Amino acid sequence: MDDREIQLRRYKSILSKYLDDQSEQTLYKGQQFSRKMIEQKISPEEAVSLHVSAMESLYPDMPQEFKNSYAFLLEMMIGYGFAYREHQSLRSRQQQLETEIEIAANMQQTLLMGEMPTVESLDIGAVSKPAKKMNGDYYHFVQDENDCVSVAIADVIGKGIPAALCMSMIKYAMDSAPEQRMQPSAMLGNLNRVVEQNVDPNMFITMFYGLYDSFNHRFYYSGAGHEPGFFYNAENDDFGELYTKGLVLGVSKKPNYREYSKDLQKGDMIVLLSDGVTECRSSKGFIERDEIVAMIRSNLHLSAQEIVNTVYRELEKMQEFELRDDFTLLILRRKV
Amino acid sequence: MDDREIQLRRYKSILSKYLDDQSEQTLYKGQQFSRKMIEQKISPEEAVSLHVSAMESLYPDMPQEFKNSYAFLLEMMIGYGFAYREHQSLRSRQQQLETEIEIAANMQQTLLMGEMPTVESLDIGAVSKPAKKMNGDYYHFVQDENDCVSVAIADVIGKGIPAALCMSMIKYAMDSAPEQRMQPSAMLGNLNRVVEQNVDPNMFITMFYGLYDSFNHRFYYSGAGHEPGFFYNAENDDFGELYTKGLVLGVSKKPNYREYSKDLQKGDMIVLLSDGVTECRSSKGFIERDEIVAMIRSNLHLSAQEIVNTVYRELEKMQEFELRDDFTLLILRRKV
Amino acid sequence: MNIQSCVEVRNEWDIVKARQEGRNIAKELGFGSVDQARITTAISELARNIYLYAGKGRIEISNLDSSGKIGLRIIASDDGPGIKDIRKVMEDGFTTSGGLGAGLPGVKRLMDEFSIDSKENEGTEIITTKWLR
Amino acid sequence: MNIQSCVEVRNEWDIVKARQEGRNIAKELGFGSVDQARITTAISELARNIYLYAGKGRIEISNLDSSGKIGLRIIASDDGPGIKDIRKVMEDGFTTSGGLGAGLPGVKRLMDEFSIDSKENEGTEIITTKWLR
Ligand SMILES: [Mn+2]
Ligand SMILES: [Mn+2]
Ligand SMILES: [Mn+2]
Ligand SMILES: [Mn+2]
Repeated sequence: MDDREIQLRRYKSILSKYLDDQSEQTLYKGQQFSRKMIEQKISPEEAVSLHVSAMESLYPDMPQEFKNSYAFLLEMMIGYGFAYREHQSLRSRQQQLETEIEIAANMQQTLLMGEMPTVESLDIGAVSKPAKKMNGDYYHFVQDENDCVSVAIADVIGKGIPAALCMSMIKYAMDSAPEQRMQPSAMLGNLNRVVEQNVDPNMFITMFYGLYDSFNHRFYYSGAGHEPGFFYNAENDDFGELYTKGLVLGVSKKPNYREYSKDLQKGDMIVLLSDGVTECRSSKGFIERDEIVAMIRSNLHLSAQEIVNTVYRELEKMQEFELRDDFTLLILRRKV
Repeated sequence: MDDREIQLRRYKSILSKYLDDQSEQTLYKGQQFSRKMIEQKISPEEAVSLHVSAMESLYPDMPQEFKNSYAFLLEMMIGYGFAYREHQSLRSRQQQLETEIEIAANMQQTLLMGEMPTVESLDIGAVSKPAKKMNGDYYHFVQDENDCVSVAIADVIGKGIPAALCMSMIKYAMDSAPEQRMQPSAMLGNLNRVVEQNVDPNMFITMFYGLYDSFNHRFYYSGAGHEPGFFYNAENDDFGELYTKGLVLGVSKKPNYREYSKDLQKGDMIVLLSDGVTECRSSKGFIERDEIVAMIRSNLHLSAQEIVNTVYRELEKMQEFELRDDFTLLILRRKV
Repeated sequence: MNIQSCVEVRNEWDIVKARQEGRNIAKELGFGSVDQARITTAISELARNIYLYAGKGRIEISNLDSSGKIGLRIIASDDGPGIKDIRKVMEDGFTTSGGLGAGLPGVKRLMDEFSIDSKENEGTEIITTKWLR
Repeated sequence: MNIQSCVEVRNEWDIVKARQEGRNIAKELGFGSVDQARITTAISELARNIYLYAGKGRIEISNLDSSGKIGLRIIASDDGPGIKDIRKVMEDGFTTSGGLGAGLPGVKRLMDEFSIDSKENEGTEIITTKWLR
């Protein structure tokens, strides 16, 4: 007895049971049978043909009209069979692409995100989640021998694989200029040159670069068209904006990046983010920057890492677990 | 009258015509109707339900068994509806992936392959073709102010997106070490460190790096497990191998890369290639290195660029236009 | 909103029971036969998930009547291990696929509204609604 | 191999004619109803391609009997513009899809054997076979 005959027997027995009892129990069995058929990649016209054969065998004397109607139904299902088989073929091609992207995303993860600094004076938290598998946001901390901590956060305009390629470029361009770590504006100027020369003219990168000096607790920073961060003043319990002036990387040949600085007291916080955080879209519309601030404020008692995790989870939920843009949120808080 | 009602009317009229005449003509109409349904993304259970509604309306007094059998059939088709809707969603995602890969491949093209050197003493040809959209082979020429030409050729073990990411890393690692351009063995040692530290342990890179000194016409070179190139001695009209000893990049922490050199006379040639050239598989089996040499030899009267183009076209055809591996072939010939 | 039925899910029999309740309510509310089958399939998948991954839980079915719109709401809840990465579960799966089990994304597509809430070690609650057209 | 039928395709009526011939021959050879419908659909697609892209051509249907195996062969040929990039046409298409028109890859999957030969400005010949199991 071949496969088709075995299937037909089983199908016929469930169907005739249903015709007898019309019970939910039997329908459930039928559905489980259909699940199996799908697992065995039986196409929809084949499934309908099984039904037709079962009916013909159960009612050998059925009126000719019904026989003819079945022939018509089968004819119609062949088109669905076409689509179904195309699906199988696309799926296997896609599986391979997904595997490749998975590997590339892991590579990117190890490549881009280095170790978190451990400086006595700073409590640091970071979360970065790609909207799809590959991240077009980027952050990086470097701690030097004097406990100075540099922090970079960047966002490629564009997502997915091209953005990820672009990001790995930025990473190596930064690694190749260690002497510029100490000067945010020079760092951005240098990166602008790399991006301007090497990257597709339609691809732009926004970036914020800062340096925290643990000796005098001063934060030096410059920005290249990046989403402004926040500064939390613990004494006044007040959030302000970390505004910077400077063109997006890759637009102009010789842009000017202004350098700013901010002194931190104990409990003060630097909050850096990408526009994926502020452009979260909930069912009630875009999320306002004020709402982000409110979320952070109501979690101030937590550690920096716990704060960013909590904000991420809340925003993820508000968007029904579908990120529309890569999401990166960093917090640096002066501890002592 | 809503969409479903219009569809039902049309379907009913075609079906009842078929029940009357059972003609091929009407079946063809039915198939064209099903084609439209699929275009309108009507899922298979919806299509079957249309059939059921039409039958119930044509035969209001049909036996209860048939009504019940339709209910069972519908239940079974819901599972196919599941699969069908998943297909719709996968298809749109895949369309987007393909677009992304296209963009990334173009970016890679502009990123990796720089300008060809123009040195009076050298005739240079290069061809590099990916097996899929993105290239896991890499070559790069740099010409310095003294008309020294450095040449790199590399092959990531692995293909597709991860290999391409890896390649963009190598490119920036090389750019960041300009002072090592002059020393092939030091360049490979440095790249080995980068690969060893940054890349997935399962990803290896073979590389050949050389430097042509236009002043004394000497070629200095080192290799990291890369497919050996050829040296053509014009005076003897003889091809020899450019053998190098050295481990693939990323395997060992402190490998030793030996440096070799070769003096070129007028007409002498350096031929560099990736294993995609020698591992071409024709219907008669793998292509032997001798055959590549023979192809080059019979085109010696052409320019370096014409030679590599000709060899590529011949091998492409022998493989029935399906590359199994990325293909890169470079030629440097001393002109004067 | 009126809770019409609440089925404790502990074994496969209970899955059938939940299906039956859902089908009856859907029929009463005036859903057509395809939508009845879709709603039943959604309930089936949710109940199976509870049975397979949480051990036990419950399926609550209620009817909605908001400003003239009539709907059927399913609430599937359990105190099981919870879902660690909801985004992953809501992706169109390859691992599960081939089988019916497009799982939760499939349920979402069968219904009109869908929301999920889950905490590790606390449990999962899924609320999903289908409106009568 | 016996040529059973040869239909010149010039208009939509001819498509129906080719379908009818194919269905009859498939039935005679003993193919089941689903396979009959599949063979007919394949012929339909091939004839439509001729009608739409080459203007005219022909569909030849023959039966095969090789060492006990029985099969049905369709040869679709035209002297039309030919196909420029065969690799592209044989890829699973996105542009055509959504409609039935998985086109040639779809035909290939409906049948057991498939080969295509095409030269620009000279025409196209497709040979495809289904074996009786
Ligand atoms: Mn971005
Ligand atoms: Mn963004
Ligand atoms: Mn390779
Ligand atoms: Mn290779």
